[in-house]
Amino acid sequence: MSIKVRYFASLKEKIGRSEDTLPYLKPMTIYEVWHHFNVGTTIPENTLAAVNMDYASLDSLIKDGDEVAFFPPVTGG
Amino acid sequence: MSIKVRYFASLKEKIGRSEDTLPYLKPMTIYEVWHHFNVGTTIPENTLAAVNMDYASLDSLIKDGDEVAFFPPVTGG
Amino acid sequence: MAIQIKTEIFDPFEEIQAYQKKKFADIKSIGASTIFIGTMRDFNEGAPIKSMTLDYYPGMTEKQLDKIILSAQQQWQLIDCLVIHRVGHILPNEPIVLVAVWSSHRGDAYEANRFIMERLKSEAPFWKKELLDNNQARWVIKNTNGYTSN
Amino acid sequence: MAIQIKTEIFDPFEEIQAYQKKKFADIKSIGASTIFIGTMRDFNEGAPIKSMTLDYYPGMTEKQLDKIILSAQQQWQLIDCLVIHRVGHILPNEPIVLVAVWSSHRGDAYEANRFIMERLKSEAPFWKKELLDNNQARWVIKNTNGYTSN
Repeated sequence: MSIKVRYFASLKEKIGRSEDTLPYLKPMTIYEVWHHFNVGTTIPENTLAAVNMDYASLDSLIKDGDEVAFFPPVTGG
Repeated sequence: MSIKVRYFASLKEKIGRSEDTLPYLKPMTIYEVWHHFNVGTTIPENTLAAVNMDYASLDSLIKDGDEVAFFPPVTGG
Repeated sequence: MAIQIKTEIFDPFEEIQAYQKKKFADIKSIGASTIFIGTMRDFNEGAPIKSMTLDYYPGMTEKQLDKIILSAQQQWQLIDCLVIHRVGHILPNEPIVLVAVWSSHRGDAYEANRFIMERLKSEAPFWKKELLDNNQARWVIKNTNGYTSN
Repeated sequence: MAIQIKTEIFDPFEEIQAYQKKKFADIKSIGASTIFIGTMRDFNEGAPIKSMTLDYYPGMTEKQLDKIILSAQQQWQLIDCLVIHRVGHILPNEPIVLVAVWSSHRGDAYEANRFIMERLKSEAPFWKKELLDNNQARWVIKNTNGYTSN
């Protein structure tokens, strides 16, 4: 199985990708997921994270099959 | 000249008239206007009064040509 | 800004659209519109209601509504307001009141709309007389404060 | 209760009327309806705006809107809610968002509507990218809190 990682809006443009896929090896935090793909790049201030389409803090643990997402503050409405 | 007195809604039904006219003789309060036409009848609790279509207190003085109105609390909307 | 007292049934959406078209089909500074529609319920104060008669004080009603809207315009940044109120004989489901407020920002649009409605309910001279299912008629005694209760 | 994400322009009044007709043409317990319509302005943060692109997170957006409406239903007595949000390419004057709330009482209808809008603006994953008059594009950085500011 694997972890799907998604990026949206300005963050997607900044890192130049909309998606990453990570083979699931061990429990890790959302913060670790970010650094796995964005080595040496700190998460931009105010970045929001979601796991399976619910908001989650960066130190939440993810499990196999989860969808993780990173995006800037929302600006709808 | 004269003072026109109007009654609305349940108050109109209660006293059985919608209008009175009073020849203007001297300055008087709204309270006195009421008692001029409704001798021995106290003003029902919560009755509102208006002079020339603006709310006014019962002790306001009226002048010649004024339109005075009495009505119960409003219930629109 | 417009105030209308109507003796016939009205369609709130047609009224809003007609007003928008006439007044500001192309004002691109409108960011927020709030609309309140009050409709007649078939139940009030524990009794089923068959119909209602809405009485008012022609002249004073318009004058008070004018003052209420002016006060809203002084407190919030508004582009336009439309207030329509029904009078006469009204059946359940029919609209009684429409308050529409147009602004650049939602805070202004929400607050001014509610302010206009609360003031209308406490100050505009309208009176409701309900006809109950048993054909008895009764005057509605007072309006509640919508900020603190339902 | 319904949530719709639309990629094409929509007419808020047609949507409300169609929804009302389908859902409760004859619920005579509705006393109060509140409607918020957010439309695109041609000016934002000191610059004229030519158009806008609204991005979203399909699936999460709907999920969060569901939760927001559920939370409103738990706090206020509501008969129904309709939320429509535009995505894709949007021009000035076009509607972006519609929130309609139906209730028996105006306090519930006003408060729930505003609550839904504020939560939508702070939690529903939508992102606006503005195209300025000089053809430069910029992402909108953050939404303001509509309870405390404009």
